[in-house]
Amino acid sequence: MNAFLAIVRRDLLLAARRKSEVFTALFFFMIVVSLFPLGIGPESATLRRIAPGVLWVAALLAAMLSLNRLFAADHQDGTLEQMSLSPTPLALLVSGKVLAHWLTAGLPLVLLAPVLGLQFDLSPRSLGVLMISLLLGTPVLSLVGAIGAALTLGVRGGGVLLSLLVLPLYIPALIFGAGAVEADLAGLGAGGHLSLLGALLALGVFFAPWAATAALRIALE
Amino acid sequence: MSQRLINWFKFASPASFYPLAGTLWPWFAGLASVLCAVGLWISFFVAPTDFQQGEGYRIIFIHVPASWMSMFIYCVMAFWAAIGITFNTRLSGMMSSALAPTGALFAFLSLWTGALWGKPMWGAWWVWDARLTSELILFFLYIGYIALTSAIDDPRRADKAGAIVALVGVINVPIIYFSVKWWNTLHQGASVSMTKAPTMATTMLWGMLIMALAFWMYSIAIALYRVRAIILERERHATWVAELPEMQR
Amino acid sequence: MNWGSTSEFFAMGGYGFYVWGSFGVTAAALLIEALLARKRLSDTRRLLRRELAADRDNQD
Amino acid sequence: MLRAHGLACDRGDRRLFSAVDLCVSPGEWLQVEGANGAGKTSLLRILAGLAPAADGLIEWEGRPVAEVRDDYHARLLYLGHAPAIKEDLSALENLQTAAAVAGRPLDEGTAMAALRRIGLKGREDLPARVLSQGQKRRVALARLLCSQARLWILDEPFVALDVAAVAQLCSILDDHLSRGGMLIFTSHQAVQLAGTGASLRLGTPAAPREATA
Repeated sequence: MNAFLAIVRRDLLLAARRKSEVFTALFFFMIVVSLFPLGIGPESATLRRIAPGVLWVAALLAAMLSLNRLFAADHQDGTLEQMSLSPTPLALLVSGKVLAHWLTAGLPLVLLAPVLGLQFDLSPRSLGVLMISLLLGTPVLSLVGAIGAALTLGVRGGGVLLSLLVLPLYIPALIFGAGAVEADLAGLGAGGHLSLLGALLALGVFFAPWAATAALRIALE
Repeated sequence: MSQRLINWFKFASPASFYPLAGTLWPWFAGLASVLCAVGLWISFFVAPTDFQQGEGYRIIFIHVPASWMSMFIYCVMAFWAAIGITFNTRLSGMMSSALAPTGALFAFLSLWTGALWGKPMWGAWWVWDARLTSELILFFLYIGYIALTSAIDDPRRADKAGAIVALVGVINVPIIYFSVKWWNTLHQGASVSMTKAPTMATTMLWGMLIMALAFWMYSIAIALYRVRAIILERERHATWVAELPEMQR
Repeated sequence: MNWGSTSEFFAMGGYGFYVWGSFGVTAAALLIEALLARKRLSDTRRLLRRELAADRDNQD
Repeated sequence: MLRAHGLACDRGDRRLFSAVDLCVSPGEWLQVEGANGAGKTSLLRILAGLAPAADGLIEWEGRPVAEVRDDYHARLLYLGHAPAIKEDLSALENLQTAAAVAGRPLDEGTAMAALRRIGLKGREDLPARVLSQGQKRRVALARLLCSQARLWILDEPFVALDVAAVAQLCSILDDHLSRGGMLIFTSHQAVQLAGTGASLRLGTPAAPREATA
């Protein structure tokens, strides 16, 4: 557990020393979301209709921006070797890295989303549902993304390949996440979607670190 | 029992599987041709005209079997991946990579024929029907597998990475299907859905089954054929390759 | 028998383009795949034969 | 005791080395030598359990490493080619994180003392980015001072060190050996260490020779 916390702490420290990387992803999120009204037109009825999808797709892309750096630096400077030799199971350390990734790349999106949602004329209650859906969904993005990042470690054209591998796997999270907000807008209640997102998250927490670890061991050989 | 185990592992070595695949594939290819001929005969001459969809419905005789095969082949790839990870056998990775292009091809054909069926029936080349959408995502999964394994130079590493992709994918296929279906029912009002296909006549079912069987035999034949090429590429420095009769001139 | 004449068969009750588009592309795709697989195996064999021949020459 | 028998290693479809036997008992050291590309790093990675051997068996305390992996890794310290130093962390943070990951967290006092002994006094809080190549190596070597591992596997520990640092590293290694520790390392230079030592020469890849311990 000590090692787990040390990894989380270290990655957070590193992110704090390299603030620009966190902010780049956030600005990307903001800009992409703000582009849609400019492209589609300012009628608030239309904007409300597209808001869930736009915000979720933009969050998904922003979370993916930082994925290919998730393990690359550790792989290059030998930290990954040390991690795999640790008496703590590698899967636990990988979970630590995923947690740190979510705290630096996922959580800021959750916090920023309601502000951007205002641009789309969403009601306070829908903004709340949006935040909850992102709160449950962005960890899934980090978890599944970790598998892709580990698989494309040290592979030619890793960045594009990563999106090719990971984006299809993001579809359920996108559907349930955007669906929750949509259902709320339609007055249907978002509970079903949110519990499915929670189920996805539970599944991801169980399986993703294991799969990412298996992929990392291949890269280490 | 132990005798049988040893025999199985004997065929798991590329050196003995290469000639075995060589003798087996023509049989499967022959079976595929016969079944294909029977299937085509049923689909064009035995199956009657559909009173709702006219002759256009005959596309399902390849559309449905192609969809079945694309899903089935992905499962078989995941099966070989699991075997490869558990027993660390070289051949299973080769089987997976021999199957992937055929699976991707069937996924593509399923989409293609789906579009050609949808246009006259629904008036659109593409509808966001749950099955078509999940078939599209399955196609993406195949492309991801092929792209990843061909980007890694060391074949053994490529096999292992591919195995993980196949297993993660196979866990995700039902989730994706379920989520897309959910999404589809939420969005689709009164428009047509493929689930409302006409009640299947027995002849149609037979035609589809026989075509599916033909595609299945074709897949086995082509996978065996392709795995021979892969074995040779990977084992080029092994002595048994140098001793093969086709290598003497 | 469903068809009165060959032209009727090819017309497919007005759906000819869609039906033959499906069956034709499927047949072509499977054929091309088979040919590509054949080319891959024969290319590999030729390459290996050349390599082996060169090795034998070097040994002599 | 670490014993390996008949180790072989493949890179691609080329065999780097084969039939390597070695044995290191408490208080003994083993220097792995060989030309560039002979597979020194690969051998160390195989011994550390980072990479699988193409052939052969490694035993720790008389049992195959595969069976006692956790125990083996708890007693092993491996310093690879890449020193596992984060440029954006200070020397102190680097050392403390590395120790925590290795399962033996260090309090700040011990870590500071180790950094001072290795010659980084006054630089403990500087980010590794501003340190010189040799100073970065020292941060990595500070892990040795805090380590209680029985077996050290070091890949090129003397690289980028000045004369004083080489002497200091030798004395650290001597201490380790005199406490009954075991040491396997690669180096291009001849090194004088206490205790009984041997050298293992890996053949050139073009003409693999039988390696002897």
